[in-house]
Amino acid sequence: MRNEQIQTILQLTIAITIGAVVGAIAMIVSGAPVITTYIQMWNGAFGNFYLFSSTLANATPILLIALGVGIAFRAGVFNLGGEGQMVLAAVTASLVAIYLPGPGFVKVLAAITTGFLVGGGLSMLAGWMESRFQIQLIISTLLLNYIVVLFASYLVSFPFQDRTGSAALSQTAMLDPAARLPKLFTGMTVHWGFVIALLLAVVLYVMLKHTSFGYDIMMSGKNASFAFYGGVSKTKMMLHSMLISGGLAGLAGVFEVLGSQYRFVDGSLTDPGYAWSGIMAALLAKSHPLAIVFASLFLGALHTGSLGLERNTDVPLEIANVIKATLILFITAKFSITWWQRRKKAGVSTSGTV
Amino acid sequence: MSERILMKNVTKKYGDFYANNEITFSLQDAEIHAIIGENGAGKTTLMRILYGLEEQTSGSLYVNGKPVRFSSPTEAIKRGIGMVHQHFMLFPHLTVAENIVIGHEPSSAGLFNRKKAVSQVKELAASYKMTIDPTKKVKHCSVGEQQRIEILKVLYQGAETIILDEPTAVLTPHEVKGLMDTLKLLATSGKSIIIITHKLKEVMACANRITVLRNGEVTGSRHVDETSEDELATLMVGRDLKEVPPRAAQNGATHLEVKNVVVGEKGEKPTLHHVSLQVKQGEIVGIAGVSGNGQSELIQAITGLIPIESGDVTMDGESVNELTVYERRQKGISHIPEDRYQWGIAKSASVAENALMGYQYIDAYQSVRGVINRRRFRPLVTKWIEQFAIKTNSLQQQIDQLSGGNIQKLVVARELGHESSFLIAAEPTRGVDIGAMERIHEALIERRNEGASILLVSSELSEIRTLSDRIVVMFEGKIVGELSRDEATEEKISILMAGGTVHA
Amino acid sequence: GGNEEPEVEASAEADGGDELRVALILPERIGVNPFFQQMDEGANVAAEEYGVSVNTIESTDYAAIEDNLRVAISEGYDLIITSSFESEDALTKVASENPDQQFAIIDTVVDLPNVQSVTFKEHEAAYLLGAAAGLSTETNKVGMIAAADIPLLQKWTVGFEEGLKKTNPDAEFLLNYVGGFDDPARAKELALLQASNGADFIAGAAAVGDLGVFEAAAEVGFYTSGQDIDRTVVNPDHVVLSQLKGTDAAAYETIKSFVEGTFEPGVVAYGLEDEGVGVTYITHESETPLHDFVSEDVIEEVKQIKDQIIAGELVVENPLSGE
Amino acid sequence: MELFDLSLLHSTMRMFTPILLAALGGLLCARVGVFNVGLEGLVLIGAFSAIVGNYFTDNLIVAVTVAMLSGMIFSFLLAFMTIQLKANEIVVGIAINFLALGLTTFLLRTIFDVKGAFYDSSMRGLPRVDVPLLSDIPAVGVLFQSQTPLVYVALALPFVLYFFLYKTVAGFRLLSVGYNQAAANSLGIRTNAIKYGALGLSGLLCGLAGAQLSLGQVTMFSEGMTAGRGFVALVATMLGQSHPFGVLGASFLFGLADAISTRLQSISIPTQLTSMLPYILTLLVMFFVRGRGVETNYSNEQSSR
Ligand SMILES: Nc1ncnc2c1ncn2[C@@H]1O[C@H](COP(=O)(O)OP(=O)(O)OP(=O)(O)O)[C@@H](O)[C@H]1O
Ligand SMILES: Nc1ncnc2c1ncn2[C@@H]1O[C@H](COP(=O)(O)OP(=O)(O)OP(=O)(O)O)[C@@H](O)[C@H]1O
Ligand SMILES: [Mg+2]
Ligand SMILES: [Mg+2]
Repeated sequence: MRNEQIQTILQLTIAITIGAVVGAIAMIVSGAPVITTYIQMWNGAFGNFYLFSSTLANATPILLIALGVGIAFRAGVFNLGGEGQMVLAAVTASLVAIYLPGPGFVKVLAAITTGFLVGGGLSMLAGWMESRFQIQLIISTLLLNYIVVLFASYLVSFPFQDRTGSAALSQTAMLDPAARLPKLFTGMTVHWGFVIALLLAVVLYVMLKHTSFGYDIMMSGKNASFAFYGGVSKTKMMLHSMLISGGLAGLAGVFEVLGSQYRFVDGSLTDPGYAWSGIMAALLAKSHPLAIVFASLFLGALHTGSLGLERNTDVPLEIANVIKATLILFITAKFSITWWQRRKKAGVSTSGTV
Repeated sequence: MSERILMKNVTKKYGDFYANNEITFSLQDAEIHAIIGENGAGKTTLMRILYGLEEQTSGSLYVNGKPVRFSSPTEAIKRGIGMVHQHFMLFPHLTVAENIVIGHEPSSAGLFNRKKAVSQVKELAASYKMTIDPTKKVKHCSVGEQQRIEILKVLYQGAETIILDEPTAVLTPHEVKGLMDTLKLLATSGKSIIIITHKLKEVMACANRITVLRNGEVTGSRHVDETSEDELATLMVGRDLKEVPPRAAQNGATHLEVKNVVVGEKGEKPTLHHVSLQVKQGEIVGIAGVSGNGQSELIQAITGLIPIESGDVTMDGESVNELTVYERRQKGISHIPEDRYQWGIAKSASVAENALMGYQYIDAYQSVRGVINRRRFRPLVTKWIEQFAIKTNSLQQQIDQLSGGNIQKLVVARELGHESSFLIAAEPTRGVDIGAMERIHEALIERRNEGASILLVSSELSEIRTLSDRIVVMFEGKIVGELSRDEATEEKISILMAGGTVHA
Repeated sequence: GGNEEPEVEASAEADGGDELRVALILPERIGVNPFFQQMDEGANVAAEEYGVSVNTIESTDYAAIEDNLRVAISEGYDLIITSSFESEDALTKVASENPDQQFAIIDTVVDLPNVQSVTFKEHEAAYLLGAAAGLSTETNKVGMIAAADIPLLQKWTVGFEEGLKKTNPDAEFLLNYVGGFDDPARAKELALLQASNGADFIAGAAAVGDLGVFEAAAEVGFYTSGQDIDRTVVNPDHVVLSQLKGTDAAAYETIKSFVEGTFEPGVVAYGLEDEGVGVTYITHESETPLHDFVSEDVIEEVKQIKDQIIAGELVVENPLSGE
Repeated sequence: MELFDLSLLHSTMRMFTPILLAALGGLLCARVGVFNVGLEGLVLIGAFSAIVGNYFTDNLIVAVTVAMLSGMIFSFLLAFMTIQLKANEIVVGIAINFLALGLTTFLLRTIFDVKGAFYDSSMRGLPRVDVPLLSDIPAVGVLFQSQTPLVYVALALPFVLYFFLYKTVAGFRLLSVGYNQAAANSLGIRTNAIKYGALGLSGLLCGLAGAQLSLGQVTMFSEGMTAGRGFVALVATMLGQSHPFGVLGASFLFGLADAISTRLQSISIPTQLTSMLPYILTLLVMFFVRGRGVETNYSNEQSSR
């Protein structure tokens, strides 16, 4: 086991190094100074406390979505619908937080609960279609994304559009200050959602490792027939894991609304590609909840780092994006493979979709 | 006769563990050479080395006197070595002919000439007296047919040496006989054959020479004329075999009852056709039949893995039809599945995790409700490992690193460990060595003597006859006959299995 | 503060290190929207002329706007200019937390004592464009390809339709949405569809999609118009008008006023009156000669409408503040 | 406006061509067991390269070839990363999407010195041609008039692919890799080479899709001009069960629904709602074609023991 971990870390280091080298080549080609560029990227992500906090803020939705995707992977299903689940949850949660009468904490709690249930419900719908009608989850979740994102856009462009102020954007009204998630530090972007996400990662870790439910999930993922034979209900597993998976994606959206944007703005959750980043983080971390925390921070840092690069240097944003892409490209590559391993694996087919 | 293959001082290490230790093995032209040995002795490993799936740590290989080293099966195939895997490497969606010719397809101008493939396969099969329909899809083929396809494939590729790893484990007695004939025919036409098996009768029936492995080493090599089943058994297990324990007289009430059960896809011919059956407390009911005649469906219907269309399954008179798999297990059903890889284990999980299945909800192994206490569970697994001599490095070892027989033993131990009132034992000794078979048989009889009901499904007639109090025979989804322990002769069972009738 | 202009001027000349530093934080990447490119150019011209340094920062997504604003503050820029509705929330938050920092926002209003807001009355220009289209059309069918069905674009769509109905109440107005800002292929397809339904003038309001509309025009021979800058140069035979919006001027003027010390909070609105918005030939000159499809008479007539608007005789409602 | 008319179909055919081409590319990947989420990026690269080729050589054949080659190069990158370096195919696919977007924007700036979009009125797009016999058929003949050659190529490709996959030896082996790679490997079939081939071919098709987009439908390049077509293609691949005709049908269905949703814009329903139509329809269709994910079975992961 020990050995395996060292192996993994070694692999990752080599992957990142190679990614960085290829990135450096891209910089040299485009005439950007390599060292400065990397320093600026680092600074952009961790240069000072504000930037670090902003990296954390950025990592929050990625982390939540990745935990969701990860748990689904563990159960053997590929939830590609994080985007839709996040958006639908965000829009309903913001409506609850705006229109539900009552004190602030009630609004917040109600919004979080609704968001979790809406995100989870949407993904359960896909799970149900798979277990009841054999409609492949991977397609249905992808399709539901489009439908739901359009629907959310409709809601905030028409019935629930904010008519105060310039009324130019498709967005809901602003949340009461009382109905917001507090920031961790004033003047910084990171909010309590991050802490909750961290706790959830730990909870999921413990759940997977120590509970019978977690055991059922893992075994369903490794061999569904075996789990079924052992008394694990296929449908229940599908629905429960999808509920959690979508619920977590939903929370990603809810926390963005309650903790950082204070309203639902059409496109603000889809444009940054949180959902794809979440999927990547889950894959990087091989769906291990604690490793997902680090993978999400890495991706969050990559994002804020490239923003910093854009702000502080003449290196164009496009190069920052190219470097980012290169690092991601190599991150799952396995460089430490010896010839022996390679030959042996050659007989085994690739891991399919997961 | 000259030496076709020589493996000299071959050693294979996994970490510190010697799977093969200085093994020397030779194969003559036109010889059938059997390799036997207990589970985990290193038989499969040795053959994987010969077939290029695994590379030896040290030692050398010679084919027709020339030194070789294989880094992939392709190279072994080029040297005329073919292997029939126990888990068939077939394409279920393709036809028989396509499966056989793939890699060497008859073609003109890049176009796949399927007609020619069919006729070539027909010819090839005919020349070795094997019957097979080349146009059938493989997913519709029986296990025996699939095995024939594998053999034909190897022959089609031009193999002169054929390795078969436990080919008979999944075959019916009739099919076994067919295979033996085929192997002999192949040998007379000059092919050399290596066969791994745990069944000494088969060894004596077809092999020219026998090599016995134990703990990764050769403990003996004999010509068939110079040895006996007993000697081989001793060489293998290192001790004499015991008798099956005595059966205590039992007169229990009906525990499990299957009434008029029909199973089948709508619009298709039912796979179970009004099947009725009872198992009493303290009784072992054996189900004999050529595989594919509804035994799997019957098991799955009882355990709740497939829904039934009509009829009733009851335990102690209460219907369990509406219960889930979990609830049925709660009620006291446990189940040794016929296919350990499909149902019995999760390959990528550890031995410990695989052992836990079914125990994860039991209070005794939970600290708080829903939280598993693995520390409390561990002694139980350790006990199983001892009891059935399961060869594993540690509980954390990934289970698919265990040899097939050892995996089987773990699955058997796990299901017996429930001490449930009703046990389905489907092919409980598939792939295990004779020593382990003895232990498993002993354990099953013990459960019976303690009053448990056991439904035994086996393609091994001797196993059915040794263990069962009553024998029912299935044919085409129906129960076509029932014989008491005393009246059941192999002959009578065989006739029923083939769809004939027996007059008592 | 930014009100000590003599020192500022002097120091800016004397020593590059102490020159005024302006951050232009764009809410999106400069790209498919010519609008931001123009703003960047305007700011750079001002920077050059007045010896200030301008750092243009593009935001990759909505959440990045706030980050960029905050970092700019911590890095001590003298003036932070941002733009568009997307930045409204972020700026409101950040500006109220940092009352000593000077901000400007172009294209929308943030009502805070340390923010200057510059707005445009695009609907007025759209109205003129519609009026011109109404007068020019021969088939009595006029179309428009808009980027997306979102409230913001009503300034273009509603203004245009009102102008059209004003001069030609019988004209049929065809309106299609591309559903995004980055899909010229689809915009072209929609334009072809409208043309096949008989529209002979189809206005583009689809960001980069306009290029697709222009192509369709060249292919099947209808007339069209562009946005923001004088697009008639792209293809004078088919792109016969262009609706203008002086975001470059806005950025330029903001920096200029800041350097000159006349910068103050409040709202500066650019309309037809001050030529902050307009339509080629009607309010602004064009490099290309007027196409026959839009006759001089039409231009004259629309110029009168423009005068009425400027004089306040004709009020074009801002569709966004209508409710 | 009529809901259906021939001009609608004519337009549908143009609009669905890039999707069909990319979806056929996706099919090839799926057939060797690779779930390629990088289609979007590959198409984008094709679109950009086509414009570069066209601008510098002024030769459409060269331009289209350049597009195909670049699509292929990036596809090989995906193949190399996943086959040689055993990287996760989804992560690599996503990275390729990012890379395509970043690289095309960057090159747009370096090569043409513009941001956003590149457009040059001197550039010629793909010619419009009629198909000799088909275009004379009454009524529907109009569909085969004045489309770019790539539209016809795309329509013919499913048949070609069908022939290739189900009639040739190479196609047969390609399928075998997807059915059961371990088994194919054990037979000495060069599965990796086949995967490279299939992925390369798929990149080539994505390049073609890009060329149709940037030289066929319009004659320009703009940042991110694929606008999600690659993902729609991915859906079409899956919906079409990775069968050439299935994919043809799925792409057509999608294109048609899309065109109808455009028509519906005129009856004052918010576009957000009309735009859902293609996706909802696709979802509904799945209730009827669910017959379990293709014949490729990822589950058939037997190792050679
Ligand atoms: N990859 C591996 N890592 C560790 N141990 C291994 C590995 N592969 C095989 N072994 C061990 O090597 C030993 C020999 O295994 P092998 O499969 O050759 O036995 P076998 O004789 O075929 O047994 P069986 O009769 O059960 O099939 C077993 O104890 C097995 O656990
Ligand atoms: N990942 C692996 N790497 C190396 N060796 C392995 C690996 N997995 C399994 N093995 C070894 O391969 C051998 C064959 O395993 P398999 O499960 O096929 O058993 P078998 O003996 O062939 O079948 P059976 O016992 O069911 O008749 C075993 O010795 C096993 O330990
Ligand atoms: Mg073995
Ligand atoms: Mg074995």
